[in-house]
Amino acid sequence: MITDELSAVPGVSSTSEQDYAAKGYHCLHEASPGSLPALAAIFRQRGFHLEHLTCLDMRADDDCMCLVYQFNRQDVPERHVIHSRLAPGEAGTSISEQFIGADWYEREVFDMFGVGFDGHPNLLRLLTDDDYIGHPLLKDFVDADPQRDVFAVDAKKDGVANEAANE
Amino acid sequence: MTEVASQYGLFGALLVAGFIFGVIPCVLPLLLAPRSRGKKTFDTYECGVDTIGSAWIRFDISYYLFALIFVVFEVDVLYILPIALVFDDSRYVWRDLVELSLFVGILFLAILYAWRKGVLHWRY
Amino acid sequence: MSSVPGPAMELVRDDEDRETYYLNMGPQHPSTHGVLRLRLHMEGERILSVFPVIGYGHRAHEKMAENRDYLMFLPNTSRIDYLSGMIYNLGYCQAIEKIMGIEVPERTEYIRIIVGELNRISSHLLWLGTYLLDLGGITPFLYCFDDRERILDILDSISGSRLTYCYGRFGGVTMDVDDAFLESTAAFCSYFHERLDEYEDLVTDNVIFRQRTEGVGPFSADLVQRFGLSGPCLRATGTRRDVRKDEPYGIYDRLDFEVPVGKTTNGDCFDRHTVRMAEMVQSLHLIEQAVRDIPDGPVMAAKVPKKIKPPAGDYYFAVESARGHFGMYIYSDGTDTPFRIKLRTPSFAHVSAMTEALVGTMLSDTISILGSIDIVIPEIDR
Amino acid sequence: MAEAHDNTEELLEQLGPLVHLSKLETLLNHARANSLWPLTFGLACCAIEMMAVGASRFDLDRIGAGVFRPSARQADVMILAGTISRKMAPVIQTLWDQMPAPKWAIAMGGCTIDGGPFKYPGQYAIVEGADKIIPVDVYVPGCPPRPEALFAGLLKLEEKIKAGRKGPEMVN
Repeated sequence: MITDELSAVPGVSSTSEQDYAAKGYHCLHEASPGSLPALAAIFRQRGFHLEHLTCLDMRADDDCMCLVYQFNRQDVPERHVIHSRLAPGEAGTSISEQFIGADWYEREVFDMFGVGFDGHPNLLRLLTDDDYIGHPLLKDFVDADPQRDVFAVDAKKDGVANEAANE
Repeated sequence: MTEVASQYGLFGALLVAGFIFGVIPCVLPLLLAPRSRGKKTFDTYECGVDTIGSAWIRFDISYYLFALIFVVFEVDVLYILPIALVFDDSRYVWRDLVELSLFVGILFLAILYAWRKGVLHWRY
Repeated sequence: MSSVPGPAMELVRDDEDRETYYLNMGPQHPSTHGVLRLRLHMEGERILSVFPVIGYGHRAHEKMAENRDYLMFLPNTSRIDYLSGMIYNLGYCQAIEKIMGIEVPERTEYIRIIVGELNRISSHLLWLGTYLLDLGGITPFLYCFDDRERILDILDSISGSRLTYCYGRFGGVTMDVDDAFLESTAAFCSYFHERLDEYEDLVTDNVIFRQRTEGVGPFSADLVQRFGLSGPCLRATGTRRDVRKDEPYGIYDRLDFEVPVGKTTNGDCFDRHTVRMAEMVQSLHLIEQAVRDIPDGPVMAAKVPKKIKPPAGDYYFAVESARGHFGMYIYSDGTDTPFRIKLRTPSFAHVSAMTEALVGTMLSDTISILGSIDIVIPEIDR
Repeated sequence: MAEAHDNTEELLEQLGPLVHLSKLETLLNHARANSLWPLTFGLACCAIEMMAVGASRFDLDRIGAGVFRPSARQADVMILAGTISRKMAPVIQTLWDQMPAPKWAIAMGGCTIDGGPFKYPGQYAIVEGADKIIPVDVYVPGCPPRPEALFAGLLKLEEKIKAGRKGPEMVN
C-alpha cells in the first residue's frame, strides 16, 4: 500500500483505511484540489490507473462540491478513493497531463455539474449539446421546458429561459 | 447501294433505340414519383451531420492511378463484347481463343507493369 | 477548434490548407456500432487526428437513478449495456446485497453463474458477427446470430426477455430453473464446443482476416494505463486482469477457469479477437461446472428488507462485463433513493483511447480497430 | 399530429407525382411494398433486435425488406430503433429530409413512441416520441419489441403502402 507516500503530499488532509469487504475500496483520502496533480503523478509512477472521476453535489448539507477520484492498480486490486471538496463555483485542477483518460471524465463533470478544471486542454461539454444551458445533474437543476419543441430554431432563446429558471 | 444504306439505317435505328432506352428511366420517375423537399434535402449526405470545411482539396496521386488501372480493364471489356459476336465460326475455335487471350494478355501486361512500379502499394 | 492534449493534438485546419480535410464518421454510420461520431481530420487515407463526439445516445441513466429508489432503478440497469444486460442486472443486485448484507441461497449463486456466462457468450457472438461484417464478411454474421438465438431461447425461457433482462432481485432471482433448462443449457454447451472450433478454422485462420487484424491498432501498456482500459482490450496486451479473479463475487472463486491473454503481447486487433474466442471457451467451462454441481434449494433469500435503505456513505462494487470492468460507485445518504450512482463503464475508457490509438492509421484500419474494441453506445453516453 | 408540426411547413414539403395513372400507381405501390429498403439506423437496444430480425432465424428477406442501406439516399423506410436523445434529434431530421420520396418511418420500441422507460420527471436528455420530429407511419411497441413484433410492423406498413399511402402526409 502506498498510503504513507500519498499522505506525505501537502494538501492531503486525512488518509483512512477502509474495510474492503463492506465498502469495496481499500483506502479513502481527503485531499485539496490543488494537490491532485501531485497525487496523480505518484499514482502514475506506481502503475495505477484512473478508474473513474465523478462529482457529488453536496451544496445542500455541507455547502461544497465533492470531486471523487478513484485509482486502482492493474495487477493487484488496491483501490484508492480520493474526496476533494470544492467550494461551489471553485474550479478543480486537471490531471490530464498524468492521465489523459481524465480528460473525458473532467469534461463530463463540467458538463453535468458545472465544475471547471484549470489546465484542461479543451473543456467542452461531453454528453449534452454544445450550446446546452444548465448542468443537469445538479440537485436543483430545473429544465425550463422538458419537452420544448425540438424545432426551436433559436436554441439560445429557450436557453435564456433555461438559465432564468436555474437562477 | 441500298445494301449499304440499310446497314446504316440499321445502325441508326440501333443508336436511337439505345438513346431512348437510356433516357426513359431518367424521365419516367420525374413524372411518376412523388417528391419531397426538406430543409436539408439538397445538402451533402455525411452521416446525418453537416460537412466541415470544403472538399476542394488536392487529393493524392494514388487515387488517380487506381482509377487508371480500372480504365485499362474497362476498355478490355469494351472490346471483348463485339469480338464475341464475330468469333462464332466453329471451325476456327482455337485460333479465336489464342487471339482473344493475346488481346487480354497484352492488356494484363499493363497491370503487371503498374504492379511492379508499385502503384498498388498505398504510400500515403 | 478544440485541441486534445498529448500526441493526438488536433491539427487545426486553416482555410489555405489544401491538403487535409475533415470527415465525419458520424452518428449514422454502419461501422460505429451505434450513434458514435468520430470527427476525423485526414490527409488522403491517413488520419491525422480524431475527435470523438459522443452524447448522441445520452439517456440520463444517472439522473434517473436519483429519481428512482433502489428497486425501481433495477430494470434500468440492463439497458445501460444491453449486450451484457444480465451481467449488469445481476451485478447491481449483488452490489445492493453486499451493501445491505443480504445472504443469497446457494442455488441462486449457481444460477447467476449460468445466466451471466450465457449472456457473455451471446455478447461475444454478436461482437464476432458485427466485427466480421465491418471487415466485409457477410455470412459469419448470420452464423453467429443463429447460435446467439439459441442462447436467447434458453435465457428467454426463464427470464421472459431476450435482451433487457430483469431477472435478478435483491436477495435472489425471480424464477427457479427446472431440469429442462439445465438440459438445454448442457446440450447447448456441447453443441457450441464444435461450433467454436468451426469458427476458429473459418475465421481465425482466414488469411484476409489475419491481414486486416494482425499488427493493426496495437495498444501499448502505457496507453492502457493512461486511459484505464479493461476487459479483453487490457488482456490482449498480456495483463492477466479479470474482476472475476481479482475481486471475486458470487462463487467465481470456487469454480476453476483461466483468464485468457493475448498470444503476442502487443495487444492488436488479432489478440483481442483470440482473447474473446478463448473467453467463450472459458465461459462454457464455467457453465458446465455450474450445471453439474447446482444444488437444490430456494432461489430467494429468506429475509429481504422491504425498503432498501443503505447506511449513509459511499460504496463501490465492480463486475466483469463482456466489455470489461463495470463498476458502480453508489453514494447513499441513508434514504431509499440513491444520492448518486456513478456507472463506471468500460467502453467510456475504450472510446477515449481512440483519440490516440487511431492517429496515423488508414481509414480501413480505423474501422477494424473500432470494431475490435467492441463498444456499446448507451454504455459510453449513459 | 397536426399541431406538433405547426412550425415545420417550410421544413418538409410533400408533393404528389406530376402524372397520376391510378392503375399504374397501384402496381408501383405493390412493387414498393414488396421491396422496402430499410436504413441501417440503430440508436440503442432495439437496434439489436432489428439486427436479429435481419439475421438468419427471422430473416427479413422473406418479405423483401432485408436490404439494409447505410446511406439515406437509397433507403425507403427509416426504422427508428432506440431512444432518441436531444442531441440526436436534428440528425434524424436531416436524415429524414435526405431520404428520397416515397419514404416511410417505423417507430420501433417504447422510447420512440413516447419516451418509454426513460420518461420520468427529471428527464432532460431524450425526445419523448419520434413523432415530435418526423412523421411516423407504424408504431411497434415493446422494450425491445420481439422480432416477430417488428415483422408485424413491417407487414402493417406494407398493407398501408398497398392501400396507396405515398408516405405520411404532412397535414399542415
